[in-house]
Amino acid sequence: MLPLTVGLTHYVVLSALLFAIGLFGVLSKRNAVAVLICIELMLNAVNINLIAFSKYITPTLFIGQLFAVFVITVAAAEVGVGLAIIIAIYRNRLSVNLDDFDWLKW
Amino acid sequence: MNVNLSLLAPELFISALGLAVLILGLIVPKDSRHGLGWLTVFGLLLGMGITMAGWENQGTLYGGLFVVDQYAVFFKLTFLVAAFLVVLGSMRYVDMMGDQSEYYSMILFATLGMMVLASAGDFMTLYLGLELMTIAFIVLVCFRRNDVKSVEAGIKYLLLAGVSSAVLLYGLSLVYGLTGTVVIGEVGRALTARPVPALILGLAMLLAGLGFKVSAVPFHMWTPDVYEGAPTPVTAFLAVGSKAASFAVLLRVFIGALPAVWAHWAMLVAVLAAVTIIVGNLVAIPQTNIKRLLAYSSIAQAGYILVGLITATGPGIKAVMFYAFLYVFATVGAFTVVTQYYSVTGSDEIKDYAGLSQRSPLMAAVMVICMLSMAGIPPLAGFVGKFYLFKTIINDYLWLAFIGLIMSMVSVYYYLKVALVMYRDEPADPAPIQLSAPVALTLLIAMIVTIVLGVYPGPLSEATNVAAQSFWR
Amino acid sequence: MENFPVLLTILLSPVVAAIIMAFIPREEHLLIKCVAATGTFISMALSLYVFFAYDQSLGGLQFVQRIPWISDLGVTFYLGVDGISLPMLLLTNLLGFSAVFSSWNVNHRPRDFFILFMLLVTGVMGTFVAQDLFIFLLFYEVVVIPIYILVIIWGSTKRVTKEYAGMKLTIYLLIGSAFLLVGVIALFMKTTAIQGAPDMSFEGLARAARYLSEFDQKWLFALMLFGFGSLLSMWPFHSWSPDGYAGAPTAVSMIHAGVLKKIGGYGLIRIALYILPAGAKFWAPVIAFLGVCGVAYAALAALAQKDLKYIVGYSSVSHMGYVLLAVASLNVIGVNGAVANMFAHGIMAALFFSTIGFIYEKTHTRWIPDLGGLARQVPRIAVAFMLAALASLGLPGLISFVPEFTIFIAAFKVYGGLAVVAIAGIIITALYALRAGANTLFGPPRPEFNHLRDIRGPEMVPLVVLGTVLVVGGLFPFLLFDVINSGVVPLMSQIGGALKIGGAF
Amino acid sequence: MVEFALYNAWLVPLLPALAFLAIIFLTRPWPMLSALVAVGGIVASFVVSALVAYGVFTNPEFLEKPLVYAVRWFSMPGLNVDVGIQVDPVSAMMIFMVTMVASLIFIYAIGYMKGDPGFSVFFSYVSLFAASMLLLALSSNLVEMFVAWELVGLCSYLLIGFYSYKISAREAAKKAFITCRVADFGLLLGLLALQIVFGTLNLVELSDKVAHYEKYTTFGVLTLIAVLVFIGPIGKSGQFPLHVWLPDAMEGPTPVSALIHAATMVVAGVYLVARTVFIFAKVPAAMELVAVVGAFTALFAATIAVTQREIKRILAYSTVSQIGYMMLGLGVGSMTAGLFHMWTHAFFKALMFLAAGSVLHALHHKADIWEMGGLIRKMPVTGWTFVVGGLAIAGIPPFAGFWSKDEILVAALESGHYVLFVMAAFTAFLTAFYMWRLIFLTFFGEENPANHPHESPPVMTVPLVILAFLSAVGGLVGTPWAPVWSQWIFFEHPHHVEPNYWVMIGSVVLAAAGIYLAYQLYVVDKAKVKVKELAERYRHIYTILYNKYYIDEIYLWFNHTIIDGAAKLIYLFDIYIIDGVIVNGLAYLTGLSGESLRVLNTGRLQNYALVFFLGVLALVVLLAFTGPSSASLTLGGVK
Repeated sequence: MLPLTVGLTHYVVLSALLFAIGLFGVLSKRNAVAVLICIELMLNAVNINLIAFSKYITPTLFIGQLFAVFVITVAAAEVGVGLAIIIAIYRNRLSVNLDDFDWLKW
Repeated sequence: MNVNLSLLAPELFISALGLAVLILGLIVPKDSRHGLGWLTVFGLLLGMGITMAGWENQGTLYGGLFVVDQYAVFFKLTFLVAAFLVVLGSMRYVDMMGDQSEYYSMILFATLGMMVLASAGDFMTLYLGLELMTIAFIVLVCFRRNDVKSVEAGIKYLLLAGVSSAVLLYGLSLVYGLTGTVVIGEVGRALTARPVPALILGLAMLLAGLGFKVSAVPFHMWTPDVYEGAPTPVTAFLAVGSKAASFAVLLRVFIGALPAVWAHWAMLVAVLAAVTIIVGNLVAIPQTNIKRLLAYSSIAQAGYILVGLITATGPGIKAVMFYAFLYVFATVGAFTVVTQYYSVTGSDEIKDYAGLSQRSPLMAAVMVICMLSMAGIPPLAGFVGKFYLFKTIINDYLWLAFIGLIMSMVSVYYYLKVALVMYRDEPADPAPIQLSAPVALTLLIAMIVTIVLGVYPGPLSEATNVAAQSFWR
Repeated sequence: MENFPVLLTILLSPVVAAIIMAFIPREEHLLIKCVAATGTFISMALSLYVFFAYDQSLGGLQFVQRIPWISDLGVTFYLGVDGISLPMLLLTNLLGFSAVFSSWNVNHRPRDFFILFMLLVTGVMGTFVAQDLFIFLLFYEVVVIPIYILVIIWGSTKRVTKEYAGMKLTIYLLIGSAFLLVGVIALFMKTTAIQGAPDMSFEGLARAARYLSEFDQKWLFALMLFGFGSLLSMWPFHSWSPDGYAGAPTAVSMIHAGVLKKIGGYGLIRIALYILPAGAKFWAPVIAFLGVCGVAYAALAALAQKDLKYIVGYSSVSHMGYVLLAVASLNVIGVNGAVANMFAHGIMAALFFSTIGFIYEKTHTRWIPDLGGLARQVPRIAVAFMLAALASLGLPGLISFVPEFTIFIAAFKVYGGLAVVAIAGIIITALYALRAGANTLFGPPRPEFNHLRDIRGPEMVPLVVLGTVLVVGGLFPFLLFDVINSGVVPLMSQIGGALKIGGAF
Repeated sequence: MVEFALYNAWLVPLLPALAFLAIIFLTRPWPMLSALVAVGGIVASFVVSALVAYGVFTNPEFLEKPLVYAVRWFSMPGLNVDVGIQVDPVSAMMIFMVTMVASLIFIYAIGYMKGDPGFSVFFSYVSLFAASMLLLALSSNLVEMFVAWELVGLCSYLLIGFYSYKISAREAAKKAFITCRVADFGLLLGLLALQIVFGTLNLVELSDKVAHYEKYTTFGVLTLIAVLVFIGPIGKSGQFPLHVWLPDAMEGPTPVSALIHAATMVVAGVYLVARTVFIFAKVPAAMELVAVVGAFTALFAATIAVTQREIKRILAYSTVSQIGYMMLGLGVGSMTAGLFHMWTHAFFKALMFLAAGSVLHALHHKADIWEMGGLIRKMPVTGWTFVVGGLAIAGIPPFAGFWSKDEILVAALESGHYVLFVMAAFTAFLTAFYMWRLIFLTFFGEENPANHPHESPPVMTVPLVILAFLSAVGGLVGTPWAPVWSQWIFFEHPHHVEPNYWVMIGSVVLAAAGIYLAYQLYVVDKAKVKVKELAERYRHIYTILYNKYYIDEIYLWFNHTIIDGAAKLIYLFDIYIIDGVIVNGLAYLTGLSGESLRVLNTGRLQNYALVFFLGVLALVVLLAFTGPSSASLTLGGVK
């Protein structure tokens, strides 16, 4: 077993992977709620980045952490609105499948 | 920390107003909520007055987090004017829709978000302002929650805005990682011209994230759908307010924080502008729905405004401000006509605009004038705006000037198709359309300002010059 | 009278009329028409006054008005007339006034019609009195929308629909102006860089443009040539013109063919040539060639037409070829001839279109095979038609002869053989003009037209006004040429140095 | 009085012009008043002209230096054009002749046009016609002359097409104008070249400068200019190959034909050559051209005239032929002879046309001479005056035509143009033959019972008598024994000819032979058997001649096939290629690209997201692989 030191790179890679997973989900999931969750994944990837950078690059300042707190808060608000809309659309269309929502096009 | 609250007065006032409207909506009986519109209107007027009074009052707050310069003030005024006109023009429409207090307060909060954006001195403020604006807009877009199209537009906007925010944030985090600061001015000082991969990625993501908000091609896909589905006044506000605010911050970030790699992004922005102008104008041609048509046209307009960013110089900033300001009147004018016509006929199809010139000469005239201003036909404001924009790039990007100006003439084609229907055809129902006083006022303001700015742009030009100079102070 | 802003009054009189009309109930047809006539009459009377009050011995810009306008673009609201713009201003007002009466029988939405028409006239006038490039541009396209709307509502559908015609007219000219605009912006930036301070006045630009590199002058001129040229229906960018005129209502055809397209020629002389003489020198052979092509090509095409308006449409393309040829000769005689020919053609084309309008109004056809023998039934129309046709073929004694003569001299001197082709155009012109006249007016009268009422009362105004100018201008050409000459000579002497660089002229 | 007339010669063209205006704007509703105005105008003009002529021909100073007064017409640096009046013997003779003949024709027209609905208009047109012609005669400047020249063309157009409801009249008028226009193109080029080379078109200045043309240009250029200038007269004076309009000009009322053929329009060409003879004199080749064209036209038209049947048409070809004579005279270097023939021709041709008009008037416009006959009994004045004209044109002494024709023949012979001389002489024979063929068929022989002729009223016959008198004695001003004419009308030096008796006798013999032949064929041979036999035997020649060498048909073919074909082709090119493919094609492509881009907006949210990410990817790629330097190469920007 190699001595494992976790450095900035690892966090950044993790964040990138998470972002990519979220991205993949956004593009491939058909359920609106799932897509919303995937967006949250992407935001969390950002949070990892922010905190990692904060820790390694500006260890004395808490800029990154602060930023992450804001992101989390705002994301919560966004999800709140988002779920409300999903419910509204479900009421109208009896579906949360994104493929059904193509009345507006061209 | 000593906080000069007078710098924050406009924001404080608007947020108080927003809250007041929201709360009053709960208190006031349903049938007199109509007055909330007037409250908002006068509140916005007062807000404009407060903002204007702070023209000379400049400074930064919270260690650079919040910047109040004339650049920001000018943009704030632009947003307030836009909100004012939108509210004034849509009161009747809102009364039909119900839920006035939510509507007006959301408009006010969106405005607040824009104002914060304009003053954003660092990435956090930027993000907060952006999301405040976006979330308010999401609510507004699906405000007609029983209308399938409105809700569909809402969910599209929600999810795509979420994705774009994530991308933007990722870009911001990379820039932060590279420079160790989130304050825009400091980022600018810390960055070197060496384009490391992380910077390239960050740059692209920033451009994409903000490009989404201004609906630059290829990040524009949401625009027509959301514009079509959203309630028309909201579309108008989205088209002017959201776009102008995003441009304000786009300039702030790219010119303020990324001047070191200007050589890299200038080229990108030029390409984006060209593609946006071309696609926006071309796809507008076959449109049959007036709102979609205006949506594509607003995409094209974004392309034009992007032109001002390319050189990253004072004249460019000034041109952007000038254009954003006049764009408010043109767009709100056009959309107010659409709103009004929709509330009379219930249709947004261009073919249903037959005979509008006979039913309401004012509406038809405003529509044509506003559209032509967007097309940049002299002597309307849009022409002067385009003149300012293209004069900044004519020496170095001649090809872009050609594309831009030729496409703007192509755009006249689809604008004139609307004029054709309005003027040539006989109306199905010849009854004249009665305009309520606020709507008529909105239309008149839009028309007169569009013409006056075109014929005598001197004063606005002076103001934007001053504001552009404050950018670097 | 010294400080009376006479040019501004000329400019605003139709606007005021339009505003007044907007408040007249739409049923009051006669009142509306009278207001329109009054508005244009004031402009016409004042421009006649200016024309004759202009001090030729002094020359240069007179009746000047200058107000600072946009400081960071160096724009001043700068009005003035010189010998080149004065005839065009007068022409606009003569035509505007006449056209109101040519449209006297418009009873479909007359209020909208005349309001738009007033705007149209104002826009055209503005381009001729503006002495600042930016102000010029502001007026340059004021007319676009009025024209489009006038065409689609009051136009007529023949070979092409009026919608197509209007759209083609509009978009074609706008695309042309897009190129022009690029040129103008580039010119502005370059001259600003040279002078250190922006100045959009024609003089200022010309002063600074002298220091432009030859290459810059060339490509900037090319852009302006395309922009102004397509407005002047320079071959092969002419195809909007016949269709557009055919689709447009009478008054629009009159103004468009009569003065609006002359803005192209005026711009070419007053702006492109004046500011960019070295560019002009480089492109002159091309202009001449295109001009000659236009003359011959359009004259032949006119010969093949059976619709009266198409004949005049192509004929105006052909006549503008002469203007181009004249400009390309780059000498005093040629430019004199170009301006005079624009004036002459304006009067003639307007009379032509006015008459065709009346014929169409009364017979409901413009298709020559369906016409014939009208001279017996409507002699006054026949007189107007023949006057226009004869002026079109350059009959001496009518206004267009002397301008054409001067153009021929200038062009023949410079281009020799090429000019001969253009001069041969007078034969084809005679052929189609007389053929049209003969087949429309002469021959056995048709019984179906026996009931036709000849023009009378207000309908006579275009014939009287334009006919008088045609004859008086033809018999006393010095009235026109002295004024023009007083503008052309200083202009040419200012750019004389640049034109002589190669010593070619 | 004479002094006044000399210094106010501008009144000569002005008076008829004022008559024109007065009729058009004032007196049109009252026909007789209009006629009086017109006649008054031209007679007053005649009086002034007579005074001018008197003043000129009693004052030898005018031989040295013409009297010129001018005003500026328009000017600019490098181009000054004055309009003015140039009074010298040639112009004085011309205005005198024109006003005299025109006055008679005007008076005649009062009778001829009686009852025509366009009576007033007719008089206004002829007044303008006379005015234009007089202006042309008095012009001191070639531009001014060109203006008048074209106005003459315009008036001829209006008058030939006077019966505009007739398709034939309409077409004839158009043909006249366009044919002349073709010629004017040449003339205009010539004038332009003169202006460019010599810097002036003022006749006096020009003649001074051309005299030393070496300073300005080369011999070749001057020759070219002369040829170009001559193209104008070829058209206006109906010389081959642009003579086609002249016979068709018969479509106008007969007084107009007389006016056009005798005194005004067609001799304008001769007059122009005479006016610019100082150019031709410098370039012998052009001079030769004038002579050859003249001689050829004279013969050519005479051959056609032999076979024609319509009375006015025969006269028309005779005009073409006679003008050929004048050109020949000018071309062989004798301006004196050429203009002398113009002078005499004016009288007898006017006479014959008016007489023919009288005949037509009597026969209700039945024009075929084969259907006439024996008219002299019912119309003695018309008939006998016509006979006088016939004697004059045939060249029987002492009638006017003899003297002038003789002078031309002598000039041709003396200058060594033997071929042309023979042609001219043969033409003289033909002239006598066809003219007397006309006279015999019309006035003598048996009466056609279908006709009910009557003599015309005095208002018509009195001018005939006067003209007959003039035709008889008009030539006496230029007999070889009393050469008054040649003392006044000449170029450079008086052209004095010794009487050449051989030529005189020869020409009289030829004329007599022609008359005799006609007499034999058309009077003696009552059944006209011989004639029919001849026509049958030489059927091909007869057909060709009768169809005027098919020149009209060739022109018609050229006009309709080549010109109209080209026009059609260009028009199709315009609407299908320039407009269809290029303009509409571009518009269509624009629309199509809009349509196809539009499809990308599928409405599917996740597609949008995908595009968004692809966009980001594209930006990254662009940024990573195109540095600012390479980008600036393609897109510009960074310096």
